[in-house]
Amino acid sequence: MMKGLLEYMGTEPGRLHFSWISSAESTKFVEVANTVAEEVKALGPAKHFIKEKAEVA
Amino acid sequence: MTSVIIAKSKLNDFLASLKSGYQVLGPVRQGDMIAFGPVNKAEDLALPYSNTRLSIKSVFFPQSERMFGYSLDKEDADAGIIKETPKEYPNRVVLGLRPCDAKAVTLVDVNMDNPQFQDPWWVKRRETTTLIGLGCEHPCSTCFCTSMGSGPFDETGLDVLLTELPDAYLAKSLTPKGDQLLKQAKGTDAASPANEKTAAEIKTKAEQTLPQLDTAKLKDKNMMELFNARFWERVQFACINCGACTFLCPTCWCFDIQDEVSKKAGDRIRNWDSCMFPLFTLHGTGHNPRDHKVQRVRQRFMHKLKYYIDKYGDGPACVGCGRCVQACPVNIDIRNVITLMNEYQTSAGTKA
Amino acid sequence: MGNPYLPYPVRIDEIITETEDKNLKTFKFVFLNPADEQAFKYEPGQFAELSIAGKGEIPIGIASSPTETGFLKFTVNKVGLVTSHLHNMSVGDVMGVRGPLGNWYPLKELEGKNIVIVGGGFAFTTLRSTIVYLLQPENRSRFGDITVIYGARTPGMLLYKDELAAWEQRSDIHMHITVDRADDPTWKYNVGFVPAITEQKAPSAENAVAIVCGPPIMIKFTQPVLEKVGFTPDTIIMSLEMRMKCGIGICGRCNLGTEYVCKDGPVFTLAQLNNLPKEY
Amino acid sequence: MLEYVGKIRDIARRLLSENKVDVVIGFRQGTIPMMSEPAVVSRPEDVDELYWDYNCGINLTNYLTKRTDRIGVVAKGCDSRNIVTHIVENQIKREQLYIIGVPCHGMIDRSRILAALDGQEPTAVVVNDTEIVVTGPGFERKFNRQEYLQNNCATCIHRNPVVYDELVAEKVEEQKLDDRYADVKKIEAMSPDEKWAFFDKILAPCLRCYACRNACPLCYCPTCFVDESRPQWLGKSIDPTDVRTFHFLRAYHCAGRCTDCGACERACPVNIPVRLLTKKLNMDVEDLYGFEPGMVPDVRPPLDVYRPDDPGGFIK
Repeated sequence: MMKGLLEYMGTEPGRLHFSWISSAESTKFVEVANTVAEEVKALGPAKHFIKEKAEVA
Repeated sequence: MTSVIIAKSKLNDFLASLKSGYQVLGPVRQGDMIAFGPVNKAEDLALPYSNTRLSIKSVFFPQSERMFGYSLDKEDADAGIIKETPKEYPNRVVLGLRPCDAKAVTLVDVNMDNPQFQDPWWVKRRETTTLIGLGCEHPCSTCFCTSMGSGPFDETGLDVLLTELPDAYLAKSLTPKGDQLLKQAKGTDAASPANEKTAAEIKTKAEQTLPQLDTAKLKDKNMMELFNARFWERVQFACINCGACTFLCPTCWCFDIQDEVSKKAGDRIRNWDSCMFPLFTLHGTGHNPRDHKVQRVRQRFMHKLKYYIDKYGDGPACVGCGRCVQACPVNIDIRNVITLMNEYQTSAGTKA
Repeated sequence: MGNPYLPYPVRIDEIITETEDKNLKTFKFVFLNPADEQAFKYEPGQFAELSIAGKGEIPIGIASSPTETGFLKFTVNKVGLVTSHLHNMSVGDVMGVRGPLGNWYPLKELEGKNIVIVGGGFAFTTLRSTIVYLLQPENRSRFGDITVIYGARTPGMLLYKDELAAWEQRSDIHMHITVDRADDPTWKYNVGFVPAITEQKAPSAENAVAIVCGPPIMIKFTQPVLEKVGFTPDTIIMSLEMRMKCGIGICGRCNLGTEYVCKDGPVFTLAQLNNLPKEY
Repeated sequence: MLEYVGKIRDIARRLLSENKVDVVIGFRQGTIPMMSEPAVVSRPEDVDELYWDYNCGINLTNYLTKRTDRIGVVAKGCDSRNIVTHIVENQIKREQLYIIGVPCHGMIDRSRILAALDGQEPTAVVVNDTEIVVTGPGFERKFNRQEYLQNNCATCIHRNPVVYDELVAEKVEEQKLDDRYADVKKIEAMSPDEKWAFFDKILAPCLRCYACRNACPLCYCPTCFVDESRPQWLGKSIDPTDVRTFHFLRAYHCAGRCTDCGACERACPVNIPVRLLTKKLNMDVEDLYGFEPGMVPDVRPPLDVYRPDDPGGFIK
């Protein structure tokens, strides 16, 4: 639901991932981490929900 | 002081000449609302209009404003030292604000620019801004300016007052600043006595449409008895303690100061705050002197309608613009509260 | 025109842990620019905003006395965001001080009178400033008797223990130090709450003024005792605490009716407070 | 709905004089057109203050939170669902309440009517079966009632109270609607950049007055996340990232609890359609959990409980 709302507001799908990995599932962890990294890299640097300096007067 | 005529057909000439010396702001359309924004040509102005949703105050006192900046980089010799943020203060004109807003600015001046302390940002912006007001030929039904010491053609705080005539605006300068502006402006013609007469009639007619609320007795009430009055319980019930009334109010000036850090640098920022919020008075210890809604609602009205009057011998700190009446989500109507306060029987005397 | 929101840069020169719970520390600051010290002219009872870049500001009573030069002292209780950060700072760190702010104890007008100082807990800070000021040789002669009643929860929670001990030895000041309870068998002073000790010692109200500063509960119970021994509302002087931001009467949050605690206070007589909303 | 006024007053008078309740919470007639004021009465002789019309869009459940007395409360369909939510979340006890149920015809949308009048000012607004008749100095305008209902009322399928002790009138017919989420789907069809720009635009006027939050009966936390200082979750300025974070999290805290009563949107002083966020979540809750908040007592909201069969398609 949170992912849904974030994407609804304009965050790119692929920016946020959820996974359930047991501490014993080392291969799964590597796989998921690689997939996440690839997908996020493909999207390029994030431009949303990043605040460098408050945009105020 | 001079009066000139600006023909509606020459409004663009007038604006063009203003733009050579000033940034021009005025009521412009922003979505469903009218707000103060940059004006480049006459067509940008959302005229005729009743009033802007938000008051003039943000022109002098932005909702969020960077006060200071600092470095937190340990390598930096000045790390931790708080420094002024450089700011520009171009000459500006606000064209077409309503007289109640200008009156409100003078009421806030008393707080921001007092003999002991001067708020530098407010003072600087006040100095570099010229206010050209537009009289209200058709006040709203929620307006009660004439009851609050202002009026649809009130000149207080304005440098120039415009009165809309059928094909022109009669512009009357009220201060040396306004005088200078009109002298340098193009698109103006001499005003005739007939123009002045028409304007005077429009003014009288507009004033007659406004309701009269009695506020005369407020200053003689005993502050503590008014504070302890039972009617506050009834007034406060509906309040949801949002900040709509205070943020839209032209005379509400309260603010909060916050530090924000990003990486190795930070800013000290001030933001509008509201006496409606519990956090406004919450002590670090958890104690809150205004913990209950009734205390916060009472504070807002007492501040405007009693404390201000007693403290400065002026006021009330309300100009009757009606914004809070229009915007309160639960219809708490300051006009009723004024009457409750004004009619409440207290023993004589403000202070014992 | 100076910017009244801009703090003076200062360096932390010394940090003293005052109490056994380590929640109270005294910070000694020196100004980075000597000219700022000249500009910072203050009176006992005034406060300043301690200003930490990245965290914010916090109003704290000035614990040093104007008769002490070259530094400012503040005793700070660890409560919120800013004070917790301050407690973690070290000697040599740079921060800001903004002030002096507010009014002060009207000591000039009290010359020739007997002074009764009643304090509790960590609110003793501006009272310390006052005592040091009064005991200064050229000032001492201008005042009558000086009586101090100061209490804390336990002996270990008393502030300025060395100074208290020194004042105890003097004949020109009557010290009544008390604690709520003392497990320490060597404790040689009073045991009991401040209001009770005040009643017991019953300082004379004759030609006297009481300066009271402490937690609300202490003030609540001390006030009737003082009135019982003859102090009138205009001879009881109190200092208030409030949430503050600007410290100069502009930001609007600390008012009691018409009065801003930061600018018109924090020092009020009980007579004044009796005519203001009790929103403190 | 003016015919409800007499009935509400009769019931309130009876409850108060028979000492069945300590207070009755309802609405008082507004001081300006298309507004009304939540009000409380505690004496039978004051019940004539109570009123009901097409402008009672504020949710009265907001006034029940943590009260300890016995309360008669006037409740339309959505209010009654929030009462259920309040009972489930332990904010009030059913035994304390005497619910005066109001079958609702939908509230009229003040902000859209004012926008349509474009600066003309209404001095009187009369609503009949099909039309909203607005009069002001020198003008009369008629609006189609169905078209100018509050957006949430136009898509409402629970106009009748779901829980009540007494109804002020016969139940109204519930609306049969094909698609209640057309506005949400329109946004979903946009590209990420379009979505981002769309929300930038609608959130731009936000003042952070928190009227949306405070008008909401779900927002009863003693300290809201925006007011926390340790840790401070977000900045307090009107920086667009902070504003968006506030709206995102406010909406998310209502997920699975929101009855789409529309009080938030009605309360906004700068006309932000904040319901576009909560409505998306309502749609998802319906799709994923088949749940509608506030319909059944004793069922906790879906995000408040874990079930083995909870949808997990998003987990890799």
